[in-house]
Amino acid sequence: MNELIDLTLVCILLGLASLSLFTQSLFRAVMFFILLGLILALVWIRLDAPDIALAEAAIGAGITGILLLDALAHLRATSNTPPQLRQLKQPRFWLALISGAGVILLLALAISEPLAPAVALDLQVSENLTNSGVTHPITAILLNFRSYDTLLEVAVLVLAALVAVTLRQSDEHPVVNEYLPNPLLHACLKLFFPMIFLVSMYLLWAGAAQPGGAFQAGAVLAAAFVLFYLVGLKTQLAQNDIYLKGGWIFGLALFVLVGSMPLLYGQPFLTYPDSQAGIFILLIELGLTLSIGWILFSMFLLSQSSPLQKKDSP
Amino acid sequence: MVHFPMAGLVVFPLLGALVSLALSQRWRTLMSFALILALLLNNALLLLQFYSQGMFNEAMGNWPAPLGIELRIDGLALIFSLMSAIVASICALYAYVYLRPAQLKLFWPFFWFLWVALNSIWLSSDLFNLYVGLELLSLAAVGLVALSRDALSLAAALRYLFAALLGSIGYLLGVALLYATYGTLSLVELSQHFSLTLSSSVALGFMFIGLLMKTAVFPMHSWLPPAHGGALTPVSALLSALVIKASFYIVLRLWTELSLDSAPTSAGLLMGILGSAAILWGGWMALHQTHLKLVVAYSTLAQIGYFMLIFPLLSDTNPHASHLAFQGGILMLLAHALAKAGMFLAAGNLLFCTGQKDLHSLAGLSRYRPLNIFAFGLAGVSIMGLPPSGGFNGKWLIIQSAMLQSQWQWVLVILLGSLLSAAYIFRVFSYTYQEVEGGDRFKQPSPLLEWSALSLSVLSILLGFASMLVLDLLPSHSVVTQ
Amino acid sequence: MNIMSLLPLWVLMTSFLAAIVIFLLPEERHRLRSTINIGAAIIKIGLIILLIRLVAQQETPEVSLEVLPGLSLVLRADALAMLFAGLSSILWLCTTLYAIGYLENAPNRSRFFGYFSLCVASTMGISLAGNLFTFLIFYELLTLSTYPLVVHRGTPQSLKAGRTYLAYTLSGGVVLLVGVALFYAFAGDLAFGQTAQMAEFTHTSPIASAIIFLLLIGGMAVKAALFPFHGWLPTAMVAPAPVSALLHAVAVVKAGAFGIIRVVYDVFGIELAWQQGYLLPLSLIASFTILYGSWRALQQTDIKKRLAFSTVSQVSYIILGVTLIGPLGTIGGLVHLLHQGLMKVTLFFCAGNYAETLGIHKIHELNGTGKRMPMTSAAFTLGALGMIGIPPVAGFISKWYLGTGALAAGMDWVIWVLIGSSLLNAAYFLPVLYRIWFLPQQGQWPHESFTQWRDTIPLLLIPALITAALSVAAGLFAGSDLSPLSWARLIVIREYQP
Amino acid sequence: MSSYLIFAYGGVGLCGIGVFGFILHTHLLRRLIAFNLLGSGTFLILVGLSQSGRGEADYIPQALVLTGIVVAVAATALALVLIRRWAALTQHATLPEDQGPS
Repeated sequence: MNELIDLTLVCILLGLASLSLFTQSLFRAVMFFILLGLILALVWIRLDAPDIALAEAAIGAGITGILLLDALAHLRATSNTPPQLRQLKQPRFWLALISGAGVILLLALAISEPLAPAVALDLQVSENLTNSGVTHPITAILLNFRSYDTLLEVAVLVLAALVAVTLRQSDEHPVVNEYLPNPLLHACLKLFFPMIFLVSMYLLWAGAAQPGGAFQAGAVLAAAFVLFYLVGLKTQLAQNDIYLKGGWIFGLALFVLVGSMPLLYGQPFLTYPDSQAGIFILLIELGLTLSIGWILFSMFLLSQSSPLQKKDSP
Repeated sequence: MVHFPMAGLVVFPLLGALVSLALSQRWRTLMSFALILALLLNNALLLLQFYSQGMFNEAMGNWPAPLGIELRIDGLALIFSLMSAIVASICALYAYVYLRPAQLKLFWPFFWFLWVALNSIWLSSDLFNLYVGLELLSLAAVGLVALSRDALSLAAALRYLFAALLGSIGYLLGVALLYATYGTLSLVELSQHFSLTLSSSVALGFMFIGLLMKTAVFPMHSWLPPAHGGALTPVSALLSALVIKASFYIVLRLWTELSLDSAPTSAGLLMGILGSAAILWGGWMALHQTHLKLVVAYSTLAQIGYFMLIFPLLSDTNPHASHLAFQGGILMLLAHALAKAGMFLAAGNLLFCTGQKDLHSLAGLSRYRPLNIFAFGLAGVSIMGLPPSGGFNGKWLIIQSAMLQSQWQWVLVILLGSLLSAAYIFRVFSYTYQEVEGGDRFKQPSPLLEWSALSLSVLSILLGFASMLVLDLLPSHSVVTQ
Repeated sequence: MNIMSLLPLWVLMTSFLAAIVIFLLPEERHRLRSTINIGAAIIKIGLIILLIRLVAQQETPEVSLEVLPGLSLVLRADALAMLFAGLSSILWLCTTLYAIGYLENAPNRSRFFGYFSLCVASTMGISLAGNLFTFLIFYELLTLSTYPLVVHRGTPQSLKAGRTYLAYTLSGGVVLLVGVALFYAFAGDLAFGQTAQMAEFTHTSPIASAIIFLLLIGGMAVKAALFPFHGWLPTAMVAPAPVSALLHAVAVVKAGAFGIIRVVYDVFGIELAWQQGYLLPLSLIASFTILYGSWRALQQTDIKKRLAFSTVSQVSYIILGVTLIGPLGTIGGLVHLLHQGLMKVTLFFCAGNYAETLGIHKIHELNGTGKRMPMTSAAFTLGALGMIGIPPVAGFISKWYLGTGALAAGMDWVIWVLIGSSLLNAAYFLPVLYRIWFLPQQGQWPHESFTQWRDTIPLLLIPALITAALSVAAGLFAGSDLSPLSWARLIVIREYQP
Repeated sequence: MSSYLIFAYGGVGLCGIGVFGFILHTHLLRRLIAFNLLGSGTFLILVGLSQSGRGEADYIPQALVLTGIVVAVAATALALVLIRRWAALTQHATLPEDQGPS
């Protein structure tokens, strides 16, 4: 029975994937893609990975979807070439077909081999969990065992925001705050904001013991910021370069600082002091949540300021 | 403080990135150069540490591999770290003078993130950590390409981004398969359990395709010339000299650590054929460009081909010859980093002098801006592989290795490639030697620009005399081939 | 390691450092540049004299640096090295003086003298190289540093000549590289003079040895302008006269010829090369080149072109001498390396003087120049007579030894080659001399300058006179201990009686 | 067949479709979607396959996928910024070499 559900899920997954690539309308393609993200969240739950499910829903489907839709609105005016399934004679089609089929074939062959992992890393995780300062293994991995990965990953996020700011033209008019004029909505959202904020903080706090953590919390926070922006409150903060960039690097800076301190005491980089790991992890996660939320929000914000301008055409 | 020099390689550039984002213009510059000095010093300390205690590992967060991530300093990592320190410092100096203040402001953080990524890749011995490092590197590089913000560089950046993303995913697919098969991400531990089964071969295949795509190996190269040729000059230098080396470095690491030299020779042969095609195609295309920086960019394509020739020559049947190829490859990589950075900077100076991109506009420069032509020429000597230069020494070792293993086809390719490279470099020269009417109508680049280009070129020549200093850092061949 | 053993390095460095300083000097610092250049040349001659004295006392100062695993750069002063180094250092001084005069008021002098010195530095490296690897490095460096000199004028014609030059020399370089690489891969890291090991290798794998010989000689034959690789030499004549002098007399063709000497004597050893039958084909090619070059020279109407083909022919005398087994032939070949240099440089100086002073480039324009420029013409005459082989000029000595060497080696046919080429030499030089001295001037000179001087300006004249005097002296005092001939004898004694 | 393995095969399918779309499409936005599909497929293989080898949840690959998702989002966001800028400058959503003879 379970297998049937799984198989159905896989079929839906593949069907949505094909649809998102090959429907005529780009808008519908994006919609199918977002839908795919939600189905993926279900799949992750079936895979016993609630953390990923949460992240997939919030980040994978949520943020990516919003960004794609947002971009789509700006791309309307471009010469939109429909998907070219009809161009069967083109060498490109055959190249694509052969590559796609080749990938499937090779991967299928590879994963059909019986597995006998030589190293049982998951045992090591559970053995060392008590020394990690948190009880949720994924948080322990992300912020303690493999915190170095996470450090670099945050740098990747900052970089992405940086590119966005690079491409913002200096001569562009500042963001016009096109907030929603409805006063009722305004008021509701104002009420909503602290709640969303609380949810975000809860996710962060919960991450120490159960699914959740800085990234999911950051994504929720970003949503809060977006709402905040849409109701037109204090977005001047984001216009100021110092606050903008300060917000981005806050988490990273905190991380580097906390990580470098042990170097002074003759400990390796990113080592937490004995028995206080939990506190430091929470501290870092707090910083990361704020920064991630801010970065995702400013990606959204910065993209607002480069509308398609016909006069730029060559 | 024993942990310091190694962690410094990551911490200092990270600090640089933070500082360049947070501080005002004057402090940004000041702190950046202070941190560059610190990094150079840090590298020197690390070298001393390596001399005194040899290869060593360090567990991040005090969690030893395979649970945690271990960084490793061995000869190879050290060579690449030193190489990036030298090239990056000089490029930064160049950029400081060359770029407009608005560009410079954006340049610094990208530059620092690039350096973080490079160092993290040189040091890492964890497959997934390498993936994150690669992504960081690619995004920083894409950002740098987009720095000039015109349509041409945007297209180049997009092309580059898509190639890089596809490459990363290929790599990650391989990592996924390897983890599922062996249950570990640590390269050291993997090498103890590794055997060349079907799924491992598929995994490595995906990883190599991804990495070679990021290295722009023929025929996955088409993104490189516009990106490297169209970027701002100091960026071109960084990209060509360092960034493409990172993914190649991972290929080399995997190949040697997983003892693929005992794999069926067809894999090595395939790498060699791709390399040969790159050498000939890159050289041929460079010969037919009309835009100076594109000549240099295509020359990078051809040079990547030389690096690929290491693989068919690494074999466990003849350890001596195999080791010669390894040493030769490292020398070539290093010489190319120095020479290509020097060449791009010199080319940037020449373009600055004329204000035009066309090769014809170079006429008369040899008379009025001899120092820049000289810098270009010295770098050219190493690129052509003529003695005395690091490029020649590398080529020599590879040829020796091929001869000892009777793989004459690579000798032939190398020689043809050398003649092609001589043809495209001297073609540039012959334009500069033309005498034209009208006197000195060229702009004069600042001495700092001229000397930074020249210093890199001179280093690539000096490497021809100091190769042993580099090669002594590498393990003897019994260790390389295990 | 004492100071003396570093001497080979210093000999190299005098011109190398001079080159660097000259590159860094601003274009307009002409006087300082000339001073440095001449100073360096004089210091070098002094150092060479010191070295020659050391070598004469059976010492071989050596400097080495390991650049690759088991592979060293070695500079070693042996007797043969000093022959070539001595020639180059003397001619460097003369050519520099000449070039200063020749390029007065010309642009790009900084570049010119910089590469000029670099070129001489490479020549020094070639002569002092202690193994094939070192030789290869400086051999390629020579190619690189002469290219800017060949294209110096920047005209389409000279750029084209530069391309031709590169196409020949770089291809030759690649062939040489393969040869040297094969040598190291299979015969091992042998220094010059370790011919016993090479003999052993040749006996175990004769085919590999023959291929190596072929590649090494083939690579060097390009610079030595052996037929059919001589095409670049006449084309490169578009370069300024001092460059031609450098290419023909001092550096490039001599580097090729010297390389062939090294390969035959010090890599393989002449006995081995003879036994393996490597030498006969080489001597046939050399003989053919001698006759062919002379024949082509006869057909030229341009002075420098005629001289260029004359070089093609004359350099092959050296090669011919090398291939004649036995001390006499060897002496002939070695001594001709020097003699040809002195005589040919004289001829090129004079050709340059005619061009600069009177605008003469063609042979038929030379009529009556003997009256206008008597001293230049006298120098030219001495050089030409030497080339033909008329005593007492140095060329006679070379031909004498070559002839007797051929007889001693049992290759009597070589005599006919010598006679034939001497007749041809006479046929293309004597009419020129006749025009200079005995025909009246025809109309105006094409482009006369320096009218205030009786002949031409001293900076152009004196170097020509010095080299002319040296070529006569080398012939007249051949018996003295200081002559090139006695040094060649010394080398030969050491070669044949190890 | 365990459900872990089924989803690993699902990941294989996603990868194949992703590669097919990535190469076929010239429209940059569609390419980006294809890249994301490829990424999701890879994540599924990573977790599904590793867990099918063990028969239970393995937190290491799950943590890796979390990192991977964030990196993928960052890359996607960056790509979108570039695409939009490109479209604003040229009115095209394809690269010059893919724009055909028009």
